[in-house]
Amino acid sequence: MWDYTDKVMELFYNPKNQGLLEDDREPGIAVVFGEVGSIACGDALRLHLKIEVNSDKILDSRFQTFGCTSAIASSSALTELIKGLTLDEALKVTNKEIADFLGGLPEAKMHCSVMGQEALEAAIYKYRGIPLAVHEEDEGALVCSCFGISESKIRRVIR
Amino acid sequence: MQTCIYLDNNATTRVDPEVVEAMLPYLSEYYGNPSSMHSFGGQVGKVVKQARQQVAALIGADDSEIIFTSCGTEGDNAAIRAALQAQPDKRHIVTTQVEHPAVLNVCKQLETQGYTVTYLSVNRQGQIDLDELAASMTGNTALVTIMYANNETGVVFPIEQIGLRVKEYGAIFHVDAVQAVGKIPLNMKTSTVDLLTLSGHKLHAPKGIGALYVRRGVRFRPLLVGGHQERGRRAGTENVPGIVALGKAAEIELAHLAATTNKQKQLRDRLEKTLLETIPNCEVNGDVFDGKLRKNRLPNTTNIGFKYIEGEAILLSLNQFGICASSGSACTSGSLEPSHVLRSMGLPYTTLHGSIRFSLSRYTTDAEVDTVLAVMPGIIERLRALSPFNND
Amino acid sequence: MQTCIYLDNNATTRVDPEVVEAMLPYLSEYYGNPSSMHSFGGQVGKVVKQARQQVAALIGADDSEIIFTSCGTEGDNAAIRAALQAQPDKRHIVTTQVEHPAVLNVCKQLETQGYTVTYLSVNRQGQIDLDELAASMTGNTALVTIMYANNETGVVFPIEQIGLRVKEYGAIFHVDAVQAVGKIPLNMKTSTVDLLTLSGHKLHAPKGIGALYVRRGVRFRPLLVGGHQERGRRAGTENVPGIVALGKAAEIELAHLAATTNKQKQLRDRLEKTLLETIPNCEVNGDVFDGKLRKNRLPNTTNIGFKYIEGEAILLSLNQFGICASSGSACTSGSLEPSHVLRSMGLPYTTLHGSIRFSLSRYTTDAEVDTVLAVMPGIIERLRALSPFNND
Ligand SMILES: Cc1ncc(COP(=O)(O)O)c(C=O)c1O
Ligand SMILES: Cc1ncc(COP(=O)(O)O)c(C=O)c1O
Ligand code: FES
Ligand code: FES
Repeated sequence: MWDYTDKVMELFYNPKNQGLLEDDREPGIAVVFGEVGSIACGDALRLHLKIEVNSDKILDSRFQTFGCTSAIASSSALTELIKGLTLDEALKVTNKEIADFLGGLPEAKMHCSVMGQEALEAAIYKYRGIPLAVHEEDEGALVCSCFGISESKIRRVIR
Repeated sequence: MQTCIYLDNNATTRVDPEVVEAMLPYLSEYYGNPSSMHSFGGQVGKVVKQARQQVAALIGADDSEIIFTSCGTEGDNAAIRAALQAQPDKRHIVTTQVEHPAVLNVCKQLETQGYTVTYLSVNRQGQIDLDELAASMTGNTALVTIMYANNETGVVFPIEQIGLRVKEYGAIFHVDAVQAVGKIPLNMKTSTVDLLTLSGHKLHAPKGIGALYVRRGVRFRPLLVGGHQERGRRAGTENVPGIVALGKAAEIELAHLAATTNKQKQLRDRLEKTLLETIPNCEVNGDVFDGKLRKNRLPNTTNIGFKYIEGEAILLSLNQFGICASSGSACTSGSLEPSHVLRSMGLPYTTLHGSIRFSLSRYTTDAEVDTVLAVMPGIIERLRALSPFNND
Repeated sequence: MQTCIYLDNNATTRVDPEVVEAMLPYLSEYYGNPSSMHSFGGQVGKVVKQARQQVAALIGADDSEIIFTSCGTEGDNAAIRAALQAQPDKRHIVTTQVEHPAVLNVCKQLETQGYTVTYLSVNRQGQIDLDELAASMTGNTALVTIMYANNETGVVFPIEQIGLRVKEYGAIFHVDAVQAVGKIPLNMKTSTVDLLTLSGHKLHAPKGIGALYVRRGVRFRPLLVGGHQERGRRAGTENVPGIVALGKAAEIELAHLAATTNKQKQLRDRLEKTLLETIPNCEVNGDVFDGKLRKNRLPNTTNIGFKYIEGEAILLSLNQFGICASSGSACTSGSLEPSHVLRSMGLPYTTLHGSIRFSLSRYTTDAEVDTVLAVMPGIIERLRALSPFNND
């Protein structure tokens, strides 16, 4: 049984900013999304941003998450944290800040918050036209090695 | 106190109040050691004997064939080690990819100790292939260890058909029947099984007690070595209250087996059928063929895959309504990996991560099933609305 | 119901009623599996954690150093196997001739598997010789396994002095403290012990639960392999009621250790002294020097040899008066061999067969001791009158 904080539970049961952002082609406004993970990995996040082009500010943000309780809560937390920030400021948001916003995450679940950071990076890089650096396959701390599942591409970004 | 609609009976069960009552005197007045030389201890020896008969009766065995253990895991470990020690020259083991970790991890360890292990595959229905079994057997095969019924899907293996092939090769046949005992009738007298594991807390006895059936004539070496308890086959002061409890639980299961099983099956079928009807994009994992459910499943278990969403999120949502279910087995539920059983069945990724097991007991009521049926569609809909894959 | 004056507390103890009360909810309402992913199971995980702290506190350990087992025998078996697996190159074990079968028979088995075992002798007082220990150690010594206190005589070994020598040789030090825990204060923080076994039913918890202390940093491999319970160090669904009970019993023992121990010692001393005074031709076995009793004994145990008569006959006579005592240990009491402990001490044949152990508990009363003192002289006299050796 995971020991989730009340904040995690609250954002899981009543997530803020779920869904997607339509691009209304408003002048001076850009809408992009970034994606990480896949259904094969067992977790995935699509993060949508509405950006004010002149100021580089994030006006709004929405998420769609396939994943566990903490992935959903982390995604929701991230959208809250980055609203109003400039893109450069948002890029500095760490997964630790996401976890702190949630009042902490169980150690084995810290990686669920990394996904948010990565999706944000993906969205901003896409907006800026920068190719995304390929992430090393990070083995991380194995939680269970008994079935030797290392051949699968399950993401293991821990802490 | 926090109660719940408990549909996680393959993880553990409620102890029958009659069982608690039966064991209580042995937690208080009758605390003697059955091996003691005084009649205060000796009187306790008698109830241990009675409990042994009760457990034997449930599986159609002789009471001399029953060894009390502390849990299913101990039974599995002891059986596998004993079978290998009895035939030190043979170095090959056959098992399946979908065993419980209590068998699978022992086999993994044995591979590092010079044993070769064949892990039989299962098909999309969770069933093994008897031809693959036959092809894997050699004169070097010491042991075939295959579960009676799978804890995650409830799929039942054709144990006696397997046993016939095992006997052709003179191997020892161990069956992990932890999920089968008390749910389907067993009769060791007419069986090919040599060693059979059961665990109390899966059949309304408490945790901390189990039993291992060892067919008369099968050589046995103890896993726990020490005093002469259990006729030298399991050392350690007897867990008298646990033994009495297991005996009583066995007696109750035997008396009600047919009736409770039928009722559970009806409830399970209704739960399963209605979920499939009211929720789009979901399917039963295990024992389905050409879209039709077949008959090789435990009466109390259903494992359903809900596409595009993740199991833990479903479990926590159910938890909010006081409903207890599970994904994977309890001992793997802390891990982040998808179930090895469902993976071995080749489930597509879309459902692999979103599969939930409901396991009923004789305490499950119609009203409880109704509650689950009432809340599940909303839970699935809400989580799917959050998912990026739903509309792909 | 048959009750008795129970002076066989080294065989097993009465479960404290508070302990039964503490465990009962986990036999009824709170039956969840602590590894489950719902809060009904999760709440049970919390009490397991608390019990672990309680057990750790009793022996001055950290709760991460406690593994729950099913009994003392399992703890001994697991500790010995783990210590050897951690050092596969070393093939020598040091133990004593007076260990419990749970250690002795494992060592015997290991001798057939390529290990050399030194069985340290004991003197007439039941004590080992530290020089013999030192002389037996080599760089090849993987494990020293020595009991804290002997179950038959109550003789306490100088564990920390032994430990210093063990550490000089870089061996692992396992201590079977089944008879010591709850009877004498232990503190693992300032100890040389690496692995320490305890058993619930010897300290007023029920049968079927025990614990193994594993010092942080000591490599450990599980004996029972399977799921991830006990952080991968002991597979099998947790015996939650048993664990809660052991925790509560540990808490109670810790709170009352000094007081109850003193009281038991007084009663034991009175029993012993008066028996020696009122019955001719008898003597205390263990920890006696030049006719004087020394201080290296458990406070609750006395083992007395009555010349010219046979133990079983004494026990049966006592049984007639509702008094429970024992000769040898419970788990060997079915056998006809005289105790291996007393034989190792070199007792003369005249007393070897006529030795009786009285072991007290905090439930033992003055009145009970009075009864024993009242009936013993008559019993011994009657049996001696029947004996052909009496007048030799
Ligand atoms: C010194 C000693 N070690 C080990 C044991 C075995 O403990 P258990 O009966 O709980 O397996 C006992 C008691 O039987 C004992 O007295
Ligand atoms: C099929 C199967 N085998 C073995 C076990 C292990 O039993 P226990 O938890 O009693 O050790 C379980 C349950 O956990 C099981 O479902
Ligand atoms: S998103 Fe995979 S475990 Fe949390
Ligand atoms: S055995 Fe690996 S998760 Fe339980």
